[in-house]
Amino acid sequence: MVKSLNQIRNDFPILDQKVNDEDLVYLDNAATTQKPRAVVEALAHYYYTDNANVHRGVHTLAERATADFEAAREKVRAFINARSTTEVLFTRGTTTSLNWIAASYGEKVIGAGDEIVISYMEHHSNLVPWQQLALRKKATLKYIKMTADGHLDMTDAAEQITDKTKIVAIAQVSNVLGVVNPIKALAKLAHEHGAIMVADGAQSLPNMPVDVQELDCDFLAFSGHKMLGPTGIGVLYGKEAILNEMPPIEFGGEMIDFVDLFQSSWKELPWKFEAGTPDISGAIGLGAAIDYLSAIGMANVQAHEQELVNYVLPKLLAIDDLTVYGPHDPAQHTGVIAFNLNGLHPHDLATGLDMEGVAVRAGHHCAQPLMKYLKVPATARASFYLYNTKADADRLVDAIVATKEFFKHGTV
Amino acid sequence: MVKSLNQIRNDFPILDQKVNDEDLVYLDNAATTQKPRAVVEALAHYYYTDNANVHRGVHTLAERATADFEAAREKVRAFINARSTTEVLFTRGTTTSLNWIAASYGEKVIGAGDEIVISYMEHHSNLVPWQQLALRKKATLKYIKMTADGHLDMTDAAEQITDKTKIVAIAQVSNVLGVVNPIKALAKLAHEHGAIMVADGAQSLPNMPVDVQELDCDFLAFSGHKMLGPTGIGVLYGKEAILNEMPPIEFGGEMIDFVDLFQSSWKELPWKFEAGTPDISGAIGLGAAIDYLSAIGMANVQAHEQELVNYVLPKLLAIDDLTVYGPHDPAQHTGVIAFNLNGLHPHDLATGLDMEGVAVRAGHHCAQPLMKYLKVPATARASFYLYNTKADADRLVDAIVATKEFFKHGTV
Amino acid sequence: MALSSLDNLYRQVILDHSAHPHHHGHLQQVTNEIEMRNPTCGDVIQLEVAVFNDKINDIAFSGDGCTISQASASMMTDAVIGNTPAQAEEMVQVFSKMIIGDQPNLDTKILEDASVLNGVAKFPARIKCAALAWKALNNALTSNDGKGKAGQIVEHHDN
Amino acid sequence: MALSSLDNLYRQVILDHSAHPHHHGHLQQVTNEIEMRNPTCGDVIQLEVAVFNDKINDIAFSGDGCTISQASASMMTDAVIGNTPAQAEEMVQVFSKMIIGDQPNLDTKILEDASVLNGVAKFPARIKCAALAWKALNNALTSNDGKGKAGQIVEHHDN
Ligand SMILES: Cc1ncc(COP(=O)(O)O)c(C=O)c1O
Ligand SMILES: Cc1ncc(COP(=O)(O)O)c(C=O)c1O
Repeated sequence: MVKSLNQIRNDFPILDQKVNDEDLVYLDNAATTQKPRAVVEALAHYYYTDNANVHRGVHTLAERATADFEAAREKVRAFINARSTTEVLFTRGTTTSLNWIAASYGEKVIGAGDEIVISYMEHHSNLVPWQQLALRKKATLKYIKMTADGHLDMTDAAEQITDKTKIVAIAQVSNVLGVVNPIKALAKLAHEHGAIMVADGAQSLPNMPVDVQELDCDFLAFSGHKMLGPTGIGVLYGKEAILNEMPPIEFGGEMIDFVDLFQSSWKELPWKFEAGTPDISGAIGLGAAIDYLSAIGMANVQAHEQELVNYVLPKLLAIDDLTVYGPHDPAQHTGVIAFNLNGLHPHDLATGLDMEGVAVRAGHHCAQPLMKYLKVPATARASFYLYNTKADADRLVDAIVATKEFFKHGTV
Repeated sequence: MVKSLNQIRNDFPILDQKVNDEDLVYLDNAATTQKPRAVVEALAHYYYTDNANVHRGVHTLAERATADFEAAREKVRAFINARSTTEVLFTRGTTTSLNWIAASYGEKVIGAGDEIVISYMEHHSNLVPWQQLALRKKATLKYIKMTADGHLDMTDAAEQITDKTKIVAIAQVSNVLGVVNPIKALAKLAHEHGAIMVADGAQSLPNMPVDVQELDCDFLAFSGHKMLGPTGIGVLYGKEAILNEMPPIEFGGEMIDFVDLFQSSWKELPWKFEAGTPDISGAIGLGAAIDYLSAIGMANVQAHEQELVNYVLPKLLAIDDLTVYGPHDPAQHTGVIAFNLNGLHPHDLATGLDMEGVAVRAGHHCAQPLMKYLKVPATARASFYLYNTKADADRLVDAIVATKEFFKHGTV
Repeated sequence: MALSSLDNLYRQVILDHSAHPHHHGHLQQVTNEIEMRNPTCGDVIQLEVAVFNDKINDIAFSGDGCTISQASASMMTDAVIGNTPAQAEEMVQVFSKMIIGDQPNLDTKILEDASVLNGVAKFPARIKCAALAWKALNNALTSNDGKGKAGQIVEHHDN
Repeated sequence: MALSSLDNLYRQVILDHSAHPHHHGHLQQVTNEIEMRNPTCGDVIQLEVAVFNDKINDIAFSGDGCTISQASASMMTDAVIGNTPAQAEEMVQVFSKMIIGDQPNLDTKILEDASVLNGVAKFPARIKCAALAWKALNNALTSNDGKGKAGQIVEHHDN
């Protein structure tokens, strides 16, 4: 990396604290990442020098705020290599982005008997909007199966996607299994059948280079807070031709061209979709996060995480009574690792790890259909990010072993 | 006030700057307010010590973040005197709040021939959602007239609201005319006809005490950024019985009770409506803004603005060739003052003021139907807030006069 | 090591109840029943109650959950069996107060074994695990749809 | 006082064009026409063009707007009348570059009076005011629906 790992850690003040008398090891990055000083300072700088409403004012602050806000949009555009900023809509997060596709594009295009194809590993945010759309429209929701080690079954994908399919919606990276799904191949398949491809990028954007033109997906949704940015801001990328045909989802200030008493017309892209005062500071914070990630380089971020997985996955697999979900080959596994200690509920395991200062998640990870598919009620999940170290990985392994011992003997 | 005006101004670093070589006078508060250090520091504190995703994790940071987030909800509840936090939904802002009512309650309740009653002075965000709902449902959108000095005509209100009316939606404070609308009386009228009352609180919450139980409105929408809080966060208050009957608008993580492959069920209020990772830092920032406002006291905020209006309105009215919209009696006028220099487009006026360091807005203020009603293409608008001074008011008056002179003589 | 504080939560009696839960399974005759979930973690409990002559004659639970939720359910069944619904309601109230730790001098004797769950107050993320069975009981006894009074018995956020 | 910098924007010729706009009104014979708006400020222009034998024979505008937008429209009509649509397109390009101020050595002679609008580059909030009439001309000449090429001629945000 350009910066040393130590330098990077120093950029994240939150990491330098004790939790339950132990040094914090934060391994809940798939839920949300921590923020570097640069991002928090971008917020403070905005509020202390430039804050004003955007696209409305003639005065100097308004012009500065508008320029800052639109500069953030351009940063997002460059980060995902979209053709134009008209294709970059700011939303509240992945969930809102996906709901917008379903509520606007889906509402318009889906009819009775049409098919929407997703997978068993989808996050509820890329599942329930399609499920409810299908219920509203009497359309068919279809699930692509997985292979034994947790990859998307592309043979099944080729069968599920048919000429009746209108929408294929798949996570680029699973938030549980740590697998990467072949969006480009899925997009090709979808397009061959006249369907559009929706990529849920919540877990991919933070961790790997993503190029929408290369993937040829029609939509891409992601969240700022999972990639060093603030909460409350997310992105919906959509191909311009498709966005142009879509009706807006919310109505109000900023998105109108002309309002008459009984009818109105809309602005051009991207503003057509951005009703009301946008999350200006959120967009600026996301821009600062993108600057931070770009300075390190997404390929380097990915390589660092891969190194950690190479290091920790074999150690986890070596723990007796520990089940690891998803592929066991580190080369096939991203920095998200779900596991269970046999005989112990993951909540108890997570509480044990928390007592050791190690923050992991336990639960269904907003993926209840996947839990059912895996036949487990819940799992624990550790997820690594650019500021995590091998020492963090060791702490995780040690804490799992100690917790296991505690519950075996009923005491430490 | 509890704090002196000087102390208050010191809490807002942005005010201490030069714009076009002049000391900044920020009078665009109706568009968005500036933020005190306490709010920005609450964001930084959250990100530097407690940041984690909420309602998901077993670990310590997640528990702290959840507690912070839900504490903010309780602050909002207390601020508007809602019965319970189940009635307080976090949204992206007023615009999203109003759209949610239209998309969920409106979609369910409105049928062909039903009436939705609004007024000519509504902001586009409290107009276009109802207009589009009416178009979708073949319902009738009706406008309550105004009196000559810009007040809502309550006689006409009593005529427009009939037994066919299902929704009455009115701004509590106009963002152009500086009038306060009698929400309590309108709610009574609406309820007598079996309709519900939606109050757009975007301009009232920042400036006066608001008590939803006293008003007896069924919904209240407002934005954090207009009341010292961050951008990206807003509130939808709704009566619990009504919210309980409403379907959620967005689907995904956090808002579900149980997700099966082909159907799902929802959580209890308020989480049923909050799909996906919420704007955690935004809610916390809004909580800090409410703390700041409450420490001063909303009655004091209102009194301070009234004092400024008493001071500046007569001075503005005394300027030859200046037209002031809305009531000319200062006691009837809030801190939002719209005006035009005869013969000069408000954009030119605003640019002149900006050169003098005075930030005002010029345009239609997202109220094109009102502009048409007033028979002006646009107006300038100065809006005062708790950190503004009489010196600011003088600067405004002087700058208007100087700009007028410039355009009269084509030079300074 | 900080793991030692786990002892405060996972007392031996809790581990025992969890490993060998009492009244686990199903009843022949059921007067009140309910299924409840903790939406976030996926824990689920099915509770069956047989109330005859204003007495909880028998009770049984099944479902999935963590050590705390299983132990709590087992202890709850022990505590309420043989009592009137009104007495059981009273226990629910006491238990709810205990686990949020607001009242240090609370008399928790009527809760029997379940009183050792007071340690959960120090583990806020786990309060909902301990509460689930009691909340289910409350709902099973007081409302038809298993939802009506859910909010009343615990003061924290249900998720 | 800072107001003096207004001179850079509001040159006398601009004030004159705004006070007494040229080609204001309507044409008898119209080959291309369009109505365009700046959604934020509410400015609106109706533009009518008469193109015969590949020449802009006549042109007229009406609508509402600020000093800058009215002056710009008036100057635009002066500049393009008598030119071919292709030449007018060329002028639109030059004007668009001029008002964003990226190219200090830009040759703006063909814009005639309109070249004094270069001062607008220092007033970013007003660029859209200056651009409206030229954007309308571009759309009137190049697309049927008045929308197709709107984004191409100015590099800033249209609002
Ligand atoms: C009266 C009124 N309603 C609604 C809004 C919309 O608020 P927001 O842009 O924060 O969604 C505003 C502010 O612009 C307003 O003044
Ligand atoms: C794969 C995936 N999709 C969607 C989401 C939802 O993102 P958000 O909660 O930011 O809307 C998440 C994160 O929770 C995720 O991991």
